[in-house]
Amino acid sequence: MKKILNDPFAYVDEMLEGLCLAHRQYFKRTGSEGRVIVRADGLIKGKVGIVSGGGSGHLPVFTGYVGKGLLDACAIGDVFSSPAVNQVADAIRAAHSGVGVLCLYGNYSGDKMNFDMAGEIVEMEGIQTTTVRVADDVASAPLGERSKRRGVAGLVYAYKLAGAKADQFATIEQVTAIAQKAVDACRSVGVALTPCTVPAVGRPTFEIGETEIEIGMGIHGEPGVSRGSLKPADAIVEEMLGYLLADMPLQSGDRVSVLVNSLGATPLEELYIVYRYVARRLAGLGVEVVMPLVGRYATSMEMAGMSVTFCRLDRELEGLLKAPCDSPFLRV
Amino acid sequence: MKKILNDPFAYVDEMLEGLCLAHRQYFKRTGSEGRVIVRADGLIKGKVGIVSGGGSGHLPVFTGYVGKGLLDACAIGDVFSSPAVNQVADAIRAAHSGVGVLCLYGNYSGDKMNFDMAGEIVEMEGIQTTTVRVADDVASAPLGERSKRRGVAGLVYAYKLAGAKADQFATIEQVTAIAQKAVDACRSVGVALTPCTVPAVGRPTFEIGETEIEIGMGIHGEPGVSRGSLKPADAIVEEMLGYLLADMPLQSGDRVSVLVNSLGATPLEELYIVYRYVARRLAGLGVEVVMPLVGRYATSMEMAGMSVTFCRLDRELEGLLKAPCDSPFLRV
Amino acid sequence: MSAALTTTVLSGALRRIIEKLEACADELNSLDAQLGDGDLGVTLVRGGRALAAELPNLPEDLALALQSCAQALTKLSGSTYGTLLATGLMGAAKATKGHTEVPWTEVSVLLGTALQAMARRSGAQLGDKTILDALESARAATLGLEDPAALVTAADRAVAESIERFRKRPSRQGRARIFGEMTIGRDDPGMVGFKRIIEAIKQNPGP
Amino acid sequence: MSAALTTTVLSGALRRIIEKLEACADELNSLDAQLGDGDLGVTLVRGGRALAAELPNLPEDLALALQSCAQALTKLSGSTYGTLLATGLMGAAKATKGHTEVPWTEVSVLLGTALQAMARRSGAQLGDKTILDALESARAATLGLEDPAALVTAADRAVAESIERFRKRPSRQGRARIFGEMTIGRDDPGMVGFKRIIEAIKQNPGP
Ligand SMILES: Nc1ncnc2c1ncn2[C@@H]1O[C@H](COP(=O)(O)OP(=O)(O)O)[C@@H](O)[C@H]1O
Ligand SMILES: Nc1ncnc2c1ncn2[C@@H]1O[C@H](COP(=O)(O)OP(=O)(O)O)[C@@H](O)[C@H]1O
Ligand SMILES: [Mg+2]
Ligand SMILES: [Mg+2]
Ligand SMILES: [Mg+2]
Ligand SMILES: [Mg+2]
Repeated sequence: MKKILNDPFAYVDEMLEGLCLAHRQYFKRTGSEGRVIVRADGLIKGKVGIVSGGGSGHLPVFTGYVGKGLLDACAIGDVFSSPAVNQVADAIRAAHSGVGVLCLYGNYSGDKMNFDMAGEIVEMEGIQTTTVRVADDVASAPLGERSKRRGVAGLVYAYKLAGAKADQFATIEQVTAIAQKAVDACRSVGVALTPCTVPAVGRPTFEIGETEIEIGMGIHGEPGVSRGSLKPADAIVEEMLGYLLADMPLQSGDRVSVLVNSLGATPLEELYIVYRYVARRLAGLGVEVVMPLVGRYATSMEMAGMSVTFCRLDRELEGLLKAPCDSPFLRV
Repeated sequence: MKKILNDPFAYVDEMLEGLCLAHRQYFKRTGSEGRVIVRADGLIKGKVGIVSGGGSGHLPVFTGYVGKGLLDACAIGDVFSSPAVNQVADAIRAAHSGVGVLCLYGNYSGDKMNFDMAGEIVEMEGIQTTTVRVADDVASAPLGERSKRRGVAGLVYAYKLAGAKADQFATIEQVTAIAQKAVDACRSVGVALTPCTVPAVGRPTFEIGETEIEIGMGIHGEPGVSRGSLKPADAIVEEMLGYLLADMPLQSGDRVSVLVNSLGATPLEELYIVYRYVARRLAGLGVEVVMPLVGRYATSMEMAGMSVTFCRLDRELEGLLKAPCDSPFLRV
Repeated sequence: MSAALTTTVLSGALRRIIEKLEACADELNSLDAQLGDGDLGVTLVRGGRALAAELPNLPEDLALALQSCAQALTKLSGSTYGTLLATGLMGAAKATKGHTEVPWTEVSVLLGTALQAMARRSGAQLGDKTILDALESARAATLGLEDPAALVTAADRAVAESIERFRKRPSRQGRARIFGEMTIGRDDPGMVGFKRIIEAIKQNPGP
Repeated sequence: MSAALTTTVLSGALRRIIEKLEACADELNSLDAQLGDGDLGVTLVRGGRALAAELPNLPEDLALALQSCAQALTKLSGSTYGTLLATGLMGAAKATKGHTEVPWTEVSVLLGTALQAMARRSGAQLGDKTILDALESARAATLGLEDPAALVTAADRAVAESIERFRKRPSRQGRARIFGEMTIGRDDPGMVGFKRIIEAIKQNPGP
C-alpha cells in the first residue's frame, strides 16, 4: 500500500482537518464527532437545505461540493463506509434554516438505512426532510430496475441542479422534484483499470490482470458488465457510449451536459482523449454539448479508470446548470 | 502500460483536440502544427504577452494556465519533450500585441535551447522578448547553483504573479522583473512513490521498490536527494519541510502561499493530510499562509507522489497573487 | 435467574456480550474480509464499547433502556450491522413502551418485532443470507418458551442450523452480494456475529 | 567529386544521410533508450524526412541552402539533437553568407563554427560526452585536408576513436546525465548518430 498517510484509522479525520484548513472560506467542521462539514458562510434563512453524505475516499464527492448553489452540509463516513446515523442527523440539523431539508445521496443500502434512520430522528425534532437517491450507473442494474442502480458521478449534476433550485428559494417540494428530475436525466458508466486500497484494509479492493479492464465496475470495486482486455481508447469509449445510448437514446437537437471523470489516477491527458471521442460522436448524432466537465469529480482515491456521464437537459435544467455556484471543486 | 489511449504517437494531438473542445471559451489551437494554444478571447492591445511551453504529460502545466491574468500562449511538445522551435516562435507571435513577450518556462536544457532559438527568430521579425526560467526545485542543485535548478510546481506562481502584473499594463521590463521576483520567492520539493509511463516508450520512467520512496525526484524521474522506505506522512513532510526551510528560512510574521501538489495518482485525501501537517508547522513558526493551493497543479501523468511549494510574499506579490485570473485550472 | 426480561437482565447480558465480542473480533473481521470490507469485528467491538458506556445509566424502564442502547449504536461510524442492530433495538423499544419487564414467553415476539423493523429499514428479505435469517430462526425456535435457559439453548441451536443451511446459498445483500456465486460455501459474517452474541448469553448465564 | 563544398554536393550528401538514418533508426532508438528517452532514431528519421522535403528547392547560395536545412529542422518536435543540428547549420550558414561554395580545406573551420554555435546554445562543454565531442574530434582530424575522400575518412576514424575514448567516461549533459556513473561503459547516442551521418557520406561517395 503506497500511500502518504499516518495512522490509517486517523485518515479521514486528518483529511478533514486539512480540507477545512485549506478552504476556510468554504468549509466549517461540526457534528459531535467532527464528521459534518457545513458552509462556512452560514445558513440562508428561507432556503431549503440540501444535505449529502457517504463514505470517504471519493473526493471531491461528497464534501467537496458543500458551497453556494450546491450542498449546505455533508456527513462523512470512514473510507467507503456510510456516515453514522448521528452524523447524518447532525448534518440535517446544520442545514435546516426552517423550511426543510433535502437528503440527496448515492443509492447504497448502508447510506439509505442511515439517512432513513436520521430522518426519523430529526422528524421528531420537527425538521421536515425529503429524500432523493442518485442512481445513475447503468451498469449496476437493468433499466427496468433503475431504482436499484448505484449512484456515481451523476451526483455532481444532482447537487448542481437541486442546489440552483434551492438558491431560488423554491419550496422543498420543488427542490425535491428538480433533484429527482436531475437523477432521471443522468446516465453514467465507468471503466476500471486498477483497484485502489482502503487504508485501514491495506490490500487492493479487487484484482485485475495486467492488461484487463472492466467496464461498468463500481467505485468500490463492485463487478461490472464486461471484463476484457485493454483496447484503444476510442473502442473503450464506443462500448461505454453504447450502454449509455441504449439506456437513454439521444436524438438530433437534444442538449446534454457531459462529464468525463477520472476515478483518480487516470490523468487529464487521457480524459481529454476520451472527451474528444465523446464530443465527436455526439456531434455526429446532432446532439449539442452544454457545459462539458472533464476532470476528477467523483473518485475512488488512486483507482485508475474513468466514467462518462450524460445529463440530458431541457430548458429548465439547462438554466439551473448555468446558474452560479461556488465550491472549491465546482464553480460556475 | 495501462492507459486509455489510441496511437501513442497521436497522444498529444488527440489530447489537445479534446482540451480545446472541452474548453472552447478558454483555448484556441493554432501554430503550423496545431501545437500552440492561445487565449480564445484574443489579444489585449498594449498588454505584454506571456508565453510558456514545455513537454506534454504535466497537465494542467503548461497549457492549462492559458487564460486571463495568466498565460497568453503556450507551445506544446511531445510527452516530456520540448516543443519545437517553430512552435515556440508561433506561440510568441500569437502572444505579441506590440509591446513584447515574456518567455516564462521551466529550466530544462532542451526548452532553453528551443526558446532561445525561437527568440532569435522572432527578434528578426521585430518582436522583443525577455526570458525568465523557473528554477524552484531545491533538490535539483544546491543553493549556490540556483540557476541550475529545475522548474516544477513553482511555475504556477510565476504564471500567476507575472500574469497579474501584465494585466496592469506594466512594461515588459516590469513584468519580467516580477516573474524573476516570483521565481526567487519560490521553493519546491517533491517525493515520488511510483513512476509513470511515457506512451510512446511504453515502460515506466524509473524503477522503485514496493516500499521505497524518493524525496526530491524530478517530474521526469530525475534522481532526488534521498531514497528511503515509505514512512508516515508527517515524517515525509517534515523531511521535505527541512529542505525547504534550510533553503529559504521563514520567520514569524512572514507570509507565504503554499501549494501542495499531486504528481498525478496521489489522491486529494492524501494531499489534505499533508497540507494539515504543513499548516500546523507553519502556524508553529508564526508564518501566515495566504491562499493555499491543494490539488493537481503540475503533474507527471499517473505518477504517485506529491510536492510542496512555498512562495514567500511581500506586499507587492501578495497583491498580484490575489488579483483576478481565469483559466480552467486556476481561477481567482 | 430472573422471572422476566428486565433492565437488570439486559445489563447483565450486554456485559457478557461486550466481553465476548472483544474476543471474537479477529474471527469476525476475517470472515467479513472474505465477503465484505473486513470491519465487522471492529464494528462490534466499537459498538460494545459504546454500549458499555451506557450500562451504568440504563433506566429501569425497559423501553427507555432499549432506546438508550439503540442511540449509543447510532453514534458509530456507519456500519450496516450497527445500524441494523440499532434499528432492531429501536423497534423493540417501541413495542415495550411503558413496560419495566417482558415475560420470557414474549421474547420471541419481541425478536419478531425487531426483525420486522430491520427488514423494513434494510429492504432485505428472508432468504437473502443476512443477520435477518439468523434472527428469524431464533424467533421461530423460541416461540412460547418459558424457561430462559431453554430459550437461549434453542436460539443457539437454531442459529447454528441456519448458518449451516445458508452456507450452501449465495448472499443477496450488502457487500457480499457483489461476490455472487463465490459466496456459496461461506458463512455470512453477520449471522455468525449474531451466533456469538447468543453464545455469550448461553455460555455464562445469570444476570 | 566536386572541387569544393557546394549546394549540389550538400544535396547529394544529405540524400545519402537521410537514407542511412532510416536504416539506423532502431539502433539509435535503443541506444537512447538506455540513457535517455529512446527517441533519437525517430528524431533523426523525422529530421531526415523534413530535409528530404527541402532538397528539391535548395537554393544555389550555400548559405541560404544551409539555412533552409536549419529551418526545416526547427519544425521538428523538440528533440535536443534536432535543435543542436539546426543550431550548427544556422551557424555554418551565417559563416558562409554570400558564398556559393566552401573549399575543402575550409570544411574543418566550418565544423568549428558550427561547434561554437552549438556549445553556446546548449551550454555544454567539451568533455561532457555529447555530440559536441564527436564534432570536435572530426574538426581536429580534418584540419587543412584538401581531398574530400581523405577528409571523410579522417573524420570517420576520429569520431570512432572519440566514441571509444568517451565510453569510459560519464555523461554530463542531457537526459543521460541523470544516470550518472551508470553511463560509464555506454556510448553516447548523439555521438554514435554523428558517426552514422559521416559513414553515410563515406560509404557511398559522390554526389
Ligand atoms: N442490506 C442488508 N440487509 C440486511 N443485512 C445486511 C445488509 N447488508 C449487510 N447485512 C448484514 O450485515 C453484515 C455485514 O455487516 P457490516 O460489516 O457492518 O457491513 P458493511 O461493512 O458492509 O457496512 C452482513 O454479513 C449481513 O449479515
Ligand atoms: N545539453 C546538451 N548539450 C549538448 N548535447 C546534448 C545535450 N543534451 C543532449 N545532447 C546530445 O543529444 C543526444 C540526445 O538527443 P535527443 O535524443 O534528441 O535528446 P532528448 O530526447 O533528450 O531531447 C545526446 O546523446 C547528446 O549527444
Ligand atoms: Mg463490513
Ligand atoms: Mg463497513
Ligand atoms: Mg532522446
Ligand atoms: Mg526526446
